[in-house]
Amino acid sequence: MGLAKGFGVTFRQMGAANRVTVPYPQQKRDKPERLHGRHVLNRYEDGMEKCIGCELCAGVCPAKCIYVRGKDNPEDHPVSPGERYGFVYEINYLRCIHCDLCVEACPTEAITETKLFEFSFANRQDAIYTKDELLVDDDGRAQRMPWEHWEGHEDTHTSAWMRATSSGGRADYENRVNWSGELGVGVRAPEQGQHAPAAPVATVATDATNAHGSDDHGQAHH
Amino acid sequence: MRFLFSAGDPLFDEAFDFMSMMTVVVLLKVVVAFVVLLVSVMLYIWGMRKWIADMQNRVGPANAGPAGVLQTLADGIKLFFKEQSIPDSADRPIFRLAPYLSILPAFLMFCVVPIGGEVEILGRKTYLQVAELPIGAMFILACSGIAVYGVMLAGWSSGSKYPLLGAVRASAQVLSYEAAFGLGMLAVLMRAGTLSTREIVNQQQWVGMESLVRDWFLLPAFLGFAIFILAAIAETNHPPFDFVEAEQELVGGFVTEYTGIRFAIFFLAEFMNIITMSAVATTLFLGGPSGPAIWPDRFGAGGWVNGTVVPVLWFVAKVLLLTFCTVWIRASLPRLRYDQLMALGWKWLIELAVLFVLYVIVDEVAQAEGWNRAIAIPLALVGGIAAYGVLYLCMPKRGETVEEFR
Amino acid sequence: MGLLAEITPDITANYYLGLAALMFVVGGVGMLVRRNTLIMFMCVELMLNAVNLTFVTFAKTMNDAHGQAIVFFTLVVAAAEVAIGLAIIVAIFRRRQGVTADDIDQLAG
Amino acid sequence: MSDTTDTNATDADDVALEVDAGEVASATDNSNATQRLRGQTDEGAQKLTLSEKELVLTGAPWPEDDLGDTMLINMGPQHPSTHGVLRIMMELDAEEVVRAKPVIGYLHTGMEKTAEELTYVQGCTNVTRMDYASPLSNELVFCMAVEQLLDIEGPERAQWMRMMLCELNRISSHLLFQATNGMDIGAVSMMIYGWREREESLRLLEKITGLRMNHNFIRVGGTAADLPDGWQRDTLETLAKIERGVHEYDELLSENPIWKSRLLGLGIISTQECLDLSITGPILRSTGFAWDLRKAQPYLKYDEVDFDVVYTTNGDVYDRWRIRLEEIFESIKIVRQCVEMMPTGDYRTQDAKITPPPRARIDESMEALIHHFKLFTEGFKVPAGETYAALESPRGEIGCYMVSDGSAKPLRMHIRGPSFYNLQSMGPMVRNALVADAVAIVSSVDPIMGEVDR
Amino acid sequence: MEAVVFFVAAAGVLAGALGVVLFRHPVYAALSLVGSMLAIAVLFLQQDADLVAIVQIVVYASAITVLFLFVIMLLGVDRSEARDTGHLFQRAAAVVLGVAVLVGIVGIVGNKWVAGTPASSAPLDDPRGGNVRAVAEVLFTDYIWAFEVVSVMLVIGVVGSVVLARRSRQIAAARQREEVSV
Amino acid sequence: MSDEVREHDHEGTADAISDPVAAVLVERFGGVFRDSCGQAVVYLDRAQLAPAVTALRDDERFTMLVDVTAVDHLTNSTRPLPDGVVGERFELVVNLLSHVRNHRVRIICQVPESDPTVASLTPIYGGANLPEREVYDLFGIHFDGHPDHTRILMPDEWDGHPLRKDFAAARVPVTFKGDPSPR
Repeated sequence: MGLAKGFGVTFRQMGAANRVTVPYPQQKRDKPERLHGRHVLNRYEDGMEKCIGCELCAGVCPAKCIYVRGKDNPEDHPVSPGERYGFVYEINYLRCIHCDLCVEACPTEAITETKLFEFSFANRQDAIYTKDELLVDDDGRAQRMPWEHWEGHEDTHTSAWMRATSSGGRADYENRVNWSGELGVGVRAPEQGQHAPAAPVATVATDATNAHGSDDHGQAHH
Repeated sequence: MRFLFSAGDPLFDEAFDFMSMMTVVVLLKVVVAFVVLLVSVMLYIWGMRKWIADMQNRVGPANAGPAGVLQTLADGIKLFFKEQSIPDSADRPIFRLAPYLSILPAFLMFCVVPIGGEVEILGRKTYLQVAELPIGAMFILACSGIAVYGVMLAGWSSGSKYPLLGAVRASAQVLSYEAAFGLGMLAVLMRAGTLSTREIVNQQQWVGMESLVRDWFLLPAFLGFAIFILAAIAETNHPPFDFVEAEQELVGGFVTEYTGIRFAIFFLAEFMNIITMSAVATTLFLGGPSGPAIWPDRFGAGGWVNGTVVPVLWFVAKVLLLTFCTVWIRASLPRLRYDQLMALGWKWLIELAVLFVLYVIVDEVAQAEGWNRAIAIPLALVGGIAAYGVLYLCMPKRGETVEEFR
Repeated sequence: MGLLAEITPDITANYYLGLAALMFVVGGVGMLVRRNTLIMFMCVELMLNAVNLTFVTFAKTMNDAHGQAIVFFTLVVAAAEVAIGLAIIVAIFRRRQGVTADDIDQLAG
Repeated sequence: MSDTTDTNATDADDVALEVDAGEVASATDNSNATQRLRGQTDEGAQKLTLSEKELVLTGAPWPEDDLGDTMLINMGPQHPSTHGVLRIMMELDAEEVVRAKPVIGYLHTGMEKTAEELTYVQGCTNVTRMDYASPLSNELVFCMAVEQLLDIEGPERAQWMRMMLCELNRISSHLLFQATNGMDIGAVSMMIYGWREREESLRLLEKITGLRMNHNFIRVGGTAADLPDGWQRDTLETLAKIERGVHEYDELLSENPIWKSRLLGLGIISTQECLDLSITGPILRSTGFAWDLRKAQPYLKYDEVDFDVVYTTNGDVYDRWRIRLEEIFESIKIVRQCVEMMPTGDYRTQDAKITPPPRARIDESMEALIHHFKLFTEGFKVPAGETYAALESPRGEIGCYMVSDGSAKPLRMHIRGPSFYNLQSMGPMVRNALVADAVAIVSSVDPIMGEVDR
Repeated sequence: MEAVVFFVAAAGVLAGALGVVLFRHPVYAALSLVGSMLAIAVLFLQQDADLVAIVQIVVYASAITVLFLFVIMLLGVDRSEARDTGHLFQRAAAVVLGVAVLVGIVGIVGNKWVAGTPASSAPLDDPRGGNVRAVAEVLFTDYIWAFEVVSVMLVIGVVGSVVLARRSRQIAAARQREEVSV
Repeated sequence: MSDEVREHDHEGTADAISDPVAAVLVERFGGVFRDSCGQAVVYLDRAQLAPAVTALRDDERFTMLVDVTAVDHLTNSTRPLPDGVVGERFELVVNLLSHVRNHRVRIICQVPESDPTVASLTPIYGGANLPEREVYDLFGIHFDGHPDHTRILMPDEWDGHPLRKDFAAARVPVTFKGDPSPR
């Protein structure tokens, strides 16, 4: 009897309705917004680079796969709006573990992660993405490397993880995203918050920042 | 003198002449059978993967050819061009020989299977069957026994331990199940009173629905069928009895050290065996090519369509049904343990088969002699079971100490 | 076909008997020469088969089924002999770690 | 449901004391069983104590002359069913295992050493890779240890989120076990089915954490991000799918005579042996000892949800399989309660030394910017001290022993991996089993080599 | 045609037989034995002994030789045996004796010593239909007692071999203890 | 555990020990008690380790040895220790659990660099087998009476003990295009 039940289970699966796999390269599943893929370096609406060469990302990277060198902006045609810009910016994807600490660390939202992960390097040099390759193109989209496989729309929502972590765990800041203008996207209104619908939507009063401002001083623990 | 094989074929009604169309017909049949078998293996592997994928909510092969039907061919081509490696500790001549030893019996066994009725090829009448032997059933038995050499020698000649374990398992498994296999067939042979496969098929001719119950040996030898199928699955090393390769236990068993086309040949042989065994089971129990004529008003009952084509279609349909069942079993059952397999073979299948053969004998003799079957058969079974009871009582029980031979 | 028939002799029973004799002798010599008990066993099988061949040959020449029936008995005896013989070899191997006939001389005192 | 399984809803202390009356008491009086057990393990160790060096020196791993009928065979490190890179040296008599010894270290990546090089901020990315089948337990135990040293407790919502994620992770880990266990026993479809449902749970985790595995989501003081929009619906849908799938496994295997004949009565271990060999988790529970840290020493909010500790009494492979199957249902129960009872509010401690400021504050407040920079360059300092945090991972008690010298990096971070200790059960369980049984037994231990070797 | 088949098969038989004797390696010897048996089966077929031929294959090729190979693999005696230098005399004597026997047999056969008259008590059937029935009738009438006795003997043989090859757990344990103490 | 006082590094003397098990250890084996993050820790002389663990098992119903590990305090020699404990380079840490009493206790032994030897706990709790091998492998602390005293994680021919502080962590250099020298 038990045997027959088992045969029934396998027989029941026959029929095309409940396939759980997809013929992969031709057909892809939708990727969740927060997926950690490869990075892009963003630019402001006016085309200026967001990276200021502060090396926070390189410092926090547990795999030590980011190499950044900052340099003073040339006076005549500055690369970034600040004083300095990322002169060299490289990520070695043979080392990157996609923990996204760099995204959380970046103070200017310069580095974010796309949902692209389908690399097929032919050599180790290709795995080292230089700044030219990481930087978004003139439309604000990630550049397509010859060894990457992705469809047209997979490079959108590059900032989901940055937005998800942007409130620093504070419910009041759930909806407040410091979303600086971005090439191809512009100054986006805060997108749908990352909080649960069950939670009351935090209305961010103008004085909310003041109310919590004192916290930022942070009492030393001991 | 007579030609060695194919004694019963109408092709040889005239005296055999080497320099005639007879030779061409024989060669043609051999080549066509081989090609058909190869193609059907290719399709079977594809179908198996599709079916099993469907049962597991997967897509299965999809890229090579329409719906992936050429996947097997693509795999074969890939394996053909792969490097052939031979381990240092291997016994080289035997290592090279083993794959071919395993594929030969699978094909030979197929030779005696009647696929259809009588046809005319090149002006010669002949059976749709490579060779019609007066002892076809024994020939099947012989081939299934010889099939173990490929596996066994492959495992031994690889010169490493997992393949050796696989080889030892293979030899014990085939030796054990050969008996059950033969006894399962015996019920049919008793009922049919002949060893010729053609004769067996002829006795299962379709004469209406009643022949499904009365003439096909499925029901008159039902236990034989069950035992035959189980033993055939064990002999072809098909899951859940695939101990010989048992990936989770023996890595790959006897094929662990094989690569490239030699590896492919082993699997070709294995799947060819499954098809051949399905064909043999069809022949023995399911009436081979027999089945109702299709649209006799239009095509006529014995015309070209219903005389030649439809029997082949019936045969193919029955083989397909059986192969589907093998796939279904593959998808549904976990693997037994090796000692459980041996216990199943020795403690259950052989005993049951002997009892069933006893029953068939008494039944047949009672029919022939006009005894009262209602008395004779129970008496015989009681006698048989009593004999087993005595044997069982003689066996040492668990916990009983037995003086050991030293 | 005609040419083939001309150059090849007509095969009489003597050919088979001669072959059987040769086979028997090869088996016998092997039995005496080899020291590996397993191979000695195989030589016994060779000799048995030589005898089988003569039985079948006589059955054919005399058109008598008895000759073939005897072969069955030979086969059964051979099977029983191999089963027992190999079991003995295994048992000996377990104790002595070798299957060379010369080593098995305990019965000789 | 088979009658071998029973659930127990009574208080954990009572359970422990109940069992105490029976088997545990014998622990104290040096009974014969204890002696026999030690004798066995020692004897097993004696013969197979050939170190790897000796093996290399002798050339072949098998000195054929001495050992007569037996054969030494290495199962692994490259073997389809040794779960990663476990190697088991087995002495076989025909196909019967005379003794077996696990040899490990093939996946040794020095994570405990690496932990000393990484700050507490980075630490989670390291520990999450140990038990890669249940990464969130690793992150949680690491964070709990650091939080004990910091003497902080995350906000309410964080606790509930952690609990929900850990239970989802337990589900995915047990589904992985169902898949691999099925595969090891030759039930090929079971493997695919297990994968099928595991994929659902991983997809949910991916939606929440951004990664399928090695999430780096549970952080010191809370979690990295809040739950995404629509998580309730997604979670409930996923749970329904998983529940349906697990019922299918039940139907496919529980009553299957082959499955039962393979697993029932195989690899039996007693409570006494388990306790003696420091074995925790489903193996311990399968012996009739209903010990679960979630009940016995509740952490997070496990004392506020309703669930049962699943235990069985036979201690065999079938029971261990069964326990993991039932635990999936229990976890589903917990996650459903989490969905219902999830509180609102902060999800990360608002200690500015530990949690980075809201991104919107960086442009507004100089202090926020400085905190942000300090946190991501040198991390936060943890007061000197040492602590041991423990919780119930899918495989048993996972513990983190953390020693801080007051700097931003741990002086010593040690993970007590349940798989590592559970491996010790292999020797007694595999003895006198067949090769195929050995595979099933190894599978029922469910070792994750990343955690064993660390 | 018959001659061609005969000479090819005879060559196979002799090659196999010589292989058994000459190959050092037991596995090769066993394989030669299979070859020899298959060739003999062909000769049986040649002489209208279909059933005997197939039974020959079933029993020898797929049972007896598999058993041989099984034992060879099980015992691991698949290395070549030591050269037996001490028995040169025995070898020479064996060969001489063999040749003498061969001459004797061939001489006797040549003299048609056994050329009796064909008995017609159980004539072989028409070759077209095979002779299964004739052989079976002889087996189950004239030789029925022999048949039964032989089958009992076979059962005894099987039981005996099981008893012989069986190794009790106690003995194994004792051996292990010896090992440990040594 | 949760209802106990959460206090850091609370040191106590034998008469002020809240933990009954620790009190026994302090009394019978001359240990020093310390409340570490609300957990009972007893510092013992290493010679007392095996007898103390035996006593815990036999008299105090401690059913399981949860963990054995070690710490190298080479770079942290000035750490605060309770009175009466002389800090050595290594600390051997043994975590024990009583399922019956639902109680944990931790024993810490100071092990000097000059003679890193401790009596093995494997004869008392079989579960100490693998972790002791691990401690031996990674710290070089020897366990007298261990049945299988071999390396476990590192290869047999490995020199040194990796978790010691003077054993430098290895790094696989990361290459970048903009910086030709491996970093």
